[in-house]
This record gives sequence, C-alpha cells and structure tokens, in this order.
Amino acid sequence: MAEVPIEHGLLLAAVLFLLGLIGVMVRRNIIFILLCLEIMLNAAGLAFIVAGSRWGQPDGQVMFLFILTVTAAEVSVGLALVLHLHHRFKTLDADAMSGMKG
Amino acid sequence: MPELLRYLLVILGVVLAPLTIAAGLTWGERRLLALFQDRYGPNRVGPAGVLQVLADMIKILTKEDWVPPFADRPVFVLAPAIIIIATYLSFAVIVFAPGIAVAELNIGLLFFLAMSSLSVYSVALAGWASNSKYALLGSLRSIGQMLSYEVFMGLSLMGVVVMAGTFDLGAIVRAQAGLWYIVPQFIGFFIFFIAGLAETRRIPFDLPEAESELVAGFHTEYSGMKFAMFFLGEYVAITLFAAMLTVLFLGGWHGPGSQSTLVALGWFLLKTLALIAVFILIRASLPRLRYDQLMEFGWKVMLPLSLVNLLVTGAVVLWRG
Amino acid sequence: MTIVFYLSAAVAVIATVLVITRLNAVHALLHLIVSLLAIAVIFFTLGAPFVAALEVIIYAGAIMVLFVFVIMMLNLGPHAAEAERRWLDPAIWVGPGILALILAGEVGYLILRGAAGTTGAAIVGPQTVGVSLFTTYMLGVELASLVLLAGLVGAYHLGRRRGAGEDGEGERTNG
Amino acid sequence: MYSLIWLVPIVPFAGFLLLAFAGRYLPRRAVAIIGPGAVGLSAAVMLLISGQFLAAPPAGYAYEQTLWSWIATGGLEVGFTLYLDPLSVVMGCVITVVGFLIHVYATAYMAEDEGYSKFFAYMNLFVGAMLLLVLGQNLLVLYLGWEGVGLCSYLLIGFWYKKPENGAAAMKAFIVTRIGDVALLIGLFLLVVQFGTLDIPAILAAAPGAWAVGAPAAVAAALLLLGGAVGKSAQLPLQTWLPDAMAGPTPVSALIHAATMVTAGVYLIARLHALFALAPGALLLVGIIGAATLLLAAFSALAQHDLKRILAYSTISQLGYMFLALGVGAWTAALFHFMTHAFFKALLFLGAGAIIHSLRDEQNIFRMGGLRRRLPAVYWTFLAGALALAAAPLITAGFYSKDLILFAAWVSPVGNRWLWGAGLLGAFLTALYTFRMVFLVFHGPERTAPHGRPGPAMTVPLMILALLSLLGGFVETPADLGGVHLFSSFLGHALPGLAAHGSPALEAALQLLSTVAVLGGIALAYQLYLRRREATARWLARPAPDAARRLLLAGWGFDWLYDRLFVRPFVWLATVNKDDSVDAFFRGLARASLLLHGALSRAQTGNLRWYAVGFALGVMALLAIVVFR
Repeated sequence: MAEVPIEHGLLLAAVLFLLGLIGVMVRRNIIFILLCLEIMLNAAGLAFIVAGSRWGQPDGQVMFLFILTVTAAEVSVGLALVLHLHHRFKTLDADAMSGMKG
Repeated sequence: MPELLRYLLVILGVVLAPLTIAAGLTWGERRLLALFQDRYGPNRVGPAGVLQVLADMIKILTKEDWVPPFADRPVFVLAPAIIIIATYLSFAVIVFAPGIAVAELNIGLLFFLAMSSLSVYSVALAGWASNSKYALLGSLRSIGQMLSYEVFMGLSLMGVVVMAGTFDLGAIVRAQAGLWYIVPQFIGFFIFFIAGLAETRRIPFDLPEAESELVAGFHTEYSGMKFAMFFLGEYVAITLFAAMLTVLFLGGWHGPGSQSTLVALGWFLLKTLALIAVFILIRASLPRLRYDQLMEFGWKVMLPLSLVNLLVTGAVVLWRG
Repeated sequence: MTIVFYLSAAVAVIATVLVITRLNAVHALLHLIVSLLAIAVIFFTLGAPFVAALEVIIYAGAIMVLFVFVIMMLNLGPHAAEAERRWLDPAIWVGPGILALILAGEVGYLILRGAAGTTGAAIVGPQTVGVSLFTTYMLGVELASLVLLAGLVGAYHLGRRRGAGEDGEGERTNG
Repeated sequence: MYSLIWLVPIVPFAGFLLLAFAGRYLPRRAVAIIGPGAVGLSAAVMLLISGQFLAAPPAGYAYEQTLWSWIATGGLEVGFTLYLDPLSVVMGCVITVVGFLIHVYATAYMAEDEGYSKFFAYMNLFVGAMLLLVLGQNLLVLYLGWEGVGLCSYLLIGFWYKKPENGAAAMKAFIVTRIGDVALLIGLFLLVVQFGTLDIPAILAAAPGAWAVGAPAAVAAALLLLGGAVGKSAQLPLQTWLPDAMAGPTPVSALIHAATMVTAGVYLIARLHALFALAPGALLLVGIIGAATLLLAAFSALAQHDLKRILAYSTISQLGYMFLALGVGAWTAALFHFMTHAFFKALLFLGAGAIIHSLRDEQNIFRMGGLRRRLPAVYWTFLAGALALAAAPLITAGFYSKDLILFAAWVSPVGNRWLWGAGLLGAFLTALYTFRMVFLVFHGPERTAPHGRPGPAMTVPLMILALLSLLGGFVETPADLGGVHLFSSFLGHALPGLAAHGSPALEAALQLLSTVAVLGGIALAYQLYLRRREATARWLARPAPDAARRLLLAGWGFDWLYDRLFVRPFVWLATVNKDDSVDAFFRGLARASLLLHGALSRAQTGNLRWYAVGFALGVMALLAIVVFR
C-alpha cells in the first residue's frame, strides 16, 4: 500500500486537470478538445479515488464509476457529433463552427 | 532462497510455455487442418514435419524488416509489440496449478479482461500506421468486431464470478473442485468460447484479415519479424483463451489421479491442448461470416443471451442463499 | 510502494503534457493511453484495484478505442498534422498557461493549507464497492443507467443517416 | 324509501349524460323516450317519497342523506348531502311533475328540430341541477345547482344559436344573473366566515343566537343573498334579462323562465328565512322590490304585442307577488303562489307555444284572432290558465294564492297598506293584460289561419295543467271559504307561520275588493279590446298615449338606462385603456430584459475555446474568493 500524503494525490489530480484545461483552451481541433475533456474528467475521478482512499471507504470508487458512466455517454454522443460536424464543415476546427451564437 | 528460485522458475515457465505452444501450433495447426481436410500438410522437414517450425523461423528471421516510407514509423513499430505484450501479460494471472502462478491477483479476471481489451490497439494502430486502404479498412472492421464481442465476453464471465464470488482465478478454480462450471454455466462457456474466437480473429470471425477481400487486412504492410509477431500473437492468444476456458469452466488443474503439482499441471495442459484442437477444428469446418451477420449475431443474439445468463445465474444464487 | 506512486504520477503528468502538445491525433491518443495506464497503476497503489481494472477496461479499452475509431474514420493523415501546426502558434500557449498557473497556485494553496493524513488506509475490493453501489447509491446507479440510455439514443440518432434535404447526405448514402 | 332520494337528481343527470354522449347515434324515438322518461322516473320517485313523507313523516320533518364528503379542509367540512323537508318536497314535486309534463309536450313541439337530442340533454341537465338546488342540504350544493340552472338557462336561451340575437339574449341572461350570483357567492363566504359551516339547518339554528335583530352582519348577509335572489328571479333592478330570454324554445320558457328556475330566488329567501327575520330592513326591501316589480312588469305587459313577452312580463309580475309575500313574512303564501303559478304559467306558456306552433311561428297577438273555434282544446285550457293568472274568484288556484298574499300584506305586522294597495292594483292590471291577450288571440275576426291542430302529446299536458290550475288552490282556502289549511300546516313544519290573523270580516272585505278589481280588469279588457277595439287603437295613436305605450313596450327603458349607465362607460373605459396602462410596466420589463439579453448574447461568440476560458476565469474568481476570504 502506498502511504502517500493525500495532498500529493490531490495535487496530481489538480495538475492533470489543469493540463486538460490548458488543452481545451489552446487546441482548435475538436478531437483534441474532447481528449482534453477526458483528461479533466479522469483527473476529477482521481481526486475522488484519492479522497476515498484516505478514509478507506468505497464511496470514492463509486463516484469514479459514475464519472466513468458519464464519460462513456459523453464520448459516444460527442464523437457522433464530431462525425456529423466533420461531414458538414469538412474541418475539425472548433473556431469554424461558431454559427450557433447569440 | 528456494522460494525466490521457485518463483523465477515459474516465471520462466510462464514465459516459455506459451511461446513453445504457439510455435508448435504453427506446425500443429497445419497438420491438423490437413488431417481434417484429408491431405498431408507439412511433412518434409524432420519427423512428421516437426522441424517445419524451425524452417519457418529461419525464413522469417532472415527476411528484410521493411517499413513502408508512407507509414507512421513509431506507431507502425509499436503495434505488433502491443499484441504480444498484452496477451503475454494475461498469462501472468493464470493459475496453472496450486501455487504455480506469477501473480495470484484478487482481480485476476479483470486483469485478463483489461489486457484483452488493450490488444485491440495493436490491430487498430497497425491499420492506421500502415497508411494504406486495405489495412485501414481491415482494422476498422476489427475494432468494431472486437469492441462488440468484448462487451458480452466480459458479461459471459460474470456468471462464473457470481457463482464463485470472486475475481481471483485461483479461487475460481478451487470453487470448481466439486463441479466444473461448464455444467451450470454452459451458456457462459458457449458465449465465451465464441467471443474468444472473435477476439483472436479466427474463422469464422476472421473478417479483419479476410485474405480474399482485404489482402491480409491490418497487417498487409507488415513483413519479416513484425509480421511474425502478429502471427505468433494470434497463436499465443489462442493458447491464452484455451487456458482461460480451462481455468474458468473446465476446472483448471482438477482431474482424477494424484494431487501432486505435476499431475495438476498435466491436466491443465491436456485440457488446454484439447481446446486448441477444437479451435482448429472449427477453423476447418466453418465458413466466414458476413460483416453485418457478425455484428447482428453479436448484438442481437449473444448480448441478450449473456444478459439472460447473468440474470438467471444471479437469481439462482440468490434463491439458494 | 510509495515510489510506484510517484513514478506513475510522473509518467502520467509527462504523458498528459505530451497529449496536449502533440500534433498528430493518434500520437496524442497513445500518450493519453499511457497516462491512463499510469493512473490505473496509481489507483492500484491507492487500494482501489477494482477501479484500476475498470480504468483500463473501459477508459483505455473502450472509450479511447472509440477515439481511435473516429480518427481512423476521419482519416486524419499528415495534412491534419500540418493544420495543427498552423493552429498551434506558440503565442497561443501564453494566456492559458498563465491562467492555469494562477489556478494551480490557488488550488495548491487550498490543498496544502492543512494536513489531511495519508492515503492507502486499506484495500477496498470490488465486493465492498458493489455493495455500496447497490445500497447507498442505488438511485445514482439508476440515474447513471438513464444517462447511458440517453447517450445511446443520442448517438444512434446522430449516427443515423438523414434523408435528403439537410445537407445533401441523402443522395450519396442510401444504404 | 327516503334513502332513494339520491335517485331524484341522479336520474335526470344520467339522462343528460346518455343524451349528450350517445344522443347523436340514437333514433328520435329513443330520445323522445329517454328525455321525458328520465324526468318522469324522477317525478315518480319524488311523488312516492312525498307520499311517504305525508303518510309517515321522518323525525323532525327532515331527512338527510350524505352521499359523500365533498370538501374536508381545516375547519370547513362540506358533504354532498341531500335534504328533505316540507319545503323541498313541495319544490321537488312541482319541478318534477311540471318538468315531466313540459318534457312530454316538448317531444311534439320540438319534433322537427335538428337539435332534438341536444335539447333534451340540456333539459334533463336543467331538471337535475334544479333538483340539486332544492334538495341540497348545504349552501354549496345549492350553489352548484344554482350555477347549473344558470348554465342551462344560457344554453337553452341560445338554443337556436344560429340567430345572433338569440346568442345575445343568452349572454344577457347569463351576465345579468351573474351580478346576482356574485352577490350570492360573497354572501356564502360571509356565512362561512361567520358560522364556519355551510349546512343550512346549522346556519338557521345558529343565526338567531349569533346575531341580534338588525345586526349589521345579518343585514349584510341578507342583502347579499337578496342580490342573488333578485338576479335569479328577475326582480328589480335585474329584471331586464327575462323578456329577452323568450328567445329560447317555448318549452324552455315554460319550464325555466316561468315555472321553476326563476323561483329559485323565492326558494332561497324562504329557505334562509331565519336570516331575513334577523334583518327587518332587508325584509322590507324584499317586499318593496316585490311590489315595485309587480307593478312595473304588469304595466309593461299591458303594452307588449309579442305573446311570449306578455307572459314573460307577467312572470316577472307574479314573481313580484311572491317577493311581496316573502317581504311581509308570509313564507307559506309565497310558496303557495309559487306552486299555483308554476301550474298556470306553464300552462299558459305551453298554450302559447301551441298557438305559435300552429301559426307557423307568429308571435304578434295583433296578427292573431278568432282562434277559439279553430283550436278549441288550446282555447279552453288557455282560458283556464288565464283565469288562474287573473285570479278569477272561487274557481281558480290563482285566486286562493293571490288572496292569501293580499291578506297577509294587510294584516302582517311587517306589512302595510301601501304594499296591499300595490298588490290590489297589480291584480287589476293582471286581469286587464291577461284578458287583453285572451280576447285578441282567441276572439274577434281571424287574421292568420292556423295549420292543423296540436296532437295529444301537446294537449294532454295542457289539460292536466289546466286541471291543476283550477283545482290546485283547494289545498289552502281562507277561513270563510272552507278554511282548508293543508298546505300551510304541511309547510308549517319547515317555515314559521304568519304571526297575525285578521278578523273574518276584514278577510271577507279584502276578498271582495280584490274580486272587484279582477272582474273590473276583465270587463275593461272586454270593452277595450273586443267591443271598441278601433276606438282604443285610435286613442293609442295619439302622441301622449303612444309615448307611454312605447315606454312600456321597452319595459320602462331599463335596457336603455343600463346601456347608458354601465355598458357605454365601460366600453368607453375599455377603449381608452386599449393599450393597457398596467401593461406598460411589464412591457418595459420585457424590453429591459431584451436589452440585457442582447448585451449578454454578445458574450456568446460561438467560439468554444472562449467559453472554456470563461469557465476557467469563473473558477479562478470563485477560488480566489475562497482563498482570500
């Protein structure tokens, strides 16, 4: 068992999350944006696991399972949308798809 | 340090045994196929052509290891390695006989599933990195097929997990001391067997490589040692599935006779080899499916069947307390 | 075992950095898989083997494969990487980088403000998680299944070929 | 036996449902059986129950049946309860019997109408609602029936909805009575607040203890209830809807606007007599309204030339008599007159319907004449009804009931000579306009030739009603003419009797005076409209009488007055406020939010990555708040 201080686990989650956030802000390719979203979601899951591990309780893992579920649903719909958008705009540039605005 | 020595011996055995069996299969399959199809097969090199394995090896090793210029080089190289690594890692959790295992994990079964799902990447990346039409189409097919069949492959094993109450492969084998799970879990066995065929991309599920349509599918551009790795990977995977079937449904090392480790290992080997023979027999007797038939069979027949199996198993286990 | 944690953490961070900087989508994806596998190892070391296995089976084995599948369907070759190079002007990293640094400072401050103990108190096996899942979090499971169903329906609907009229897809693909 | 009381309102409702939903698919013959059959069954049950009520009355002369609990909240509990006492027995019997006869009559009268099943559906619904009104044990059930009959009245007045003026008449009736209904509803709220219950017996029992005589709350409650009664019973100042209501089919006029619904106000006041006894001022107002209405309406009736409008004004006038009786505390007399009036007014309307029917929808009495020989059955029955209406002495029911009212107006402690005088003048006018109508329609030269004669489905109800109009009065006769007191002794169990009794000599004198007035009226009619008709016409053509005639024809110009007083100012106000001034505020809100929205929507660039930056900034700000707090 890795007796790691909880702060280290949480910091790792935060770093991963922020890397994902940077990716979302920087990348223009929708595929990359989705990948970065995955990173962020996974980082959130990591934070849950770390917290659950701190108390030796299953709740953190349960939360991770829920995140996994949400991710699966998000990815299936998201990728279907990507296919659709690529078909329509002939590009994956997120900036090119700014038609739906206020 | 006899304990450490024994451990190293086991590791060595686990590394060598599947490789030996797989290599032997290159010869064995051809011989068996020839038998089923009423012809001779390799019989020139050595007694009964056994040394054919050696001849093949020499040929492959001396071939030029060529990477197409249009390929994505790092990925192209990585792809064949993944399948060997993933399947080999699975052997780490298999319990061959009491105490004979690299790691008797409490999530051994999940580990096996994780590794088999990773082997998809091998096919996918190979097809993508080749940067060629046939390879791409072949790997697209194989991804669809393997993703689909993985779903109920996992589900079909859950019946066993429910009955044994654990993911630990050793515990599962021990739980079959009285009755092999092939009897109460026959549907699970059947489904897992078919899923195994699909996961190893054997006939009748060999669409990804379908020679007649896609030349050779995802490994069209591969040659030499890399091709050999795919080739070998397939046989290792067959061996792995036969071993998993033995562990999960055929009682693993259990069998009549003395309880010594060697007898147990012998039983295990016997069951595994018999299953491999069945795999080859199926290749000899069934035609290839059409892609839509394959998908429909997977989602509309096998998935519901495995769900019903899980439901009934769960209900029975609950009912019996 | 703590060394495993820190090693994996380093691998995860490096791999993730590579993910967000790669030009080739498949390479990025491979790095992400490495990152996920590293995190799976971290889960294992933190006493959550069940989730570690699921991370590999579902995250790496299914969700990421979907990405590969889509990338392959879109056939993102060298020209896509070229476009990425054009889009990824070095200057573009500055703003988000500063923002992330500020956020990192804030989060780090919040996390490090108080000592909270160590992880890995015990291994929480699949059975415990399952019991918790189907008792305390029953409603959550139901909702999650609903979300999945919605995702299924949505993906099916989006993936279906539309009839002619939307943007001319109908003429080409009638099968 | 009493437990069957729920059948009485339910059967017509069932008939309504059947006809409303399946009527389209039923043959006319089936409709003609279901419609009257439902009311007939109800009448049979009602009569059986009444028979038992007479033979073996329940304890305390009242029977309650709670069908289910309707509302049970906090302090208020209202059950769906039916109540049987002498008052509701009398009302119920009259409604079901007269209703049944009118239904039978209508099967022939409406025979050629396309909305045959619809008509009977509405009629059944009306009878059911009316029965609910009189059988309700609490004011909520009563109010349900009250609104139900109002609805049916609206539906039936506008039954021939294809003519716009019929629809207008229906709306007028509905809206005018609504004024009264609102007053009634407020009155009910007041009673709930005061007594915490809507059960009529409980209120009647509690009121004398809770309120002193003349207490403001009592007066307010009585006035509000009176408002409702005035609206429903077409009394001053809400009488204007009734003449227009004649737009409906004649059976409707007979049933709703003569015999039953319009008496709901009378019933309400009689039912809640204890409240009015606590408010002498309101009671006096009831009497004054009654007297004024009966005179105004009688004068108006004199000038009408439409047969049904004459009868309509006559109805208003006779209802005025009932209010007069109520106003002097002669509850029994009012109910007695209600009963006899139901008989003879239904008879007159049905007779008028028969005439109109055979004259192909001719309603102007000046284009009629000499129908005595062509329609003998109608003539004789109509004559019986006319005599009863004019209160011809000794032989008619109307005489006994009207005489009782006049006597009560003289001797009652709350009555006075003026009210009596108004009643007497009214009796004279009644005789005059009644026989003006009779002589013009049935005597003299023939002007329009009738087509065929009414069949038995029309004449048999006429004859039964004629018999009832002539003989119905003998259940209650004055002391000097037999002294029968069946009716008042029966009702005495539910309503207090008249406090005072005059001497026999006084009674005889009053009877003589009214007899003189009635006979004088008939004789004057004979002179004016049969013997010297041309002279009358010539005199009427002069400017002053003509102006008076036109004023009376228009019902004293109340419609004109209300138009000027209420309708036009309201329409003017609505026109001025076309762009609702209150709306300006909300429109401003909408515009402001639109502006704000426009500003916000600028932030929505459609650029996904900017949104991500926005999220990140937001998170940063939130965390900063946590950090630097």
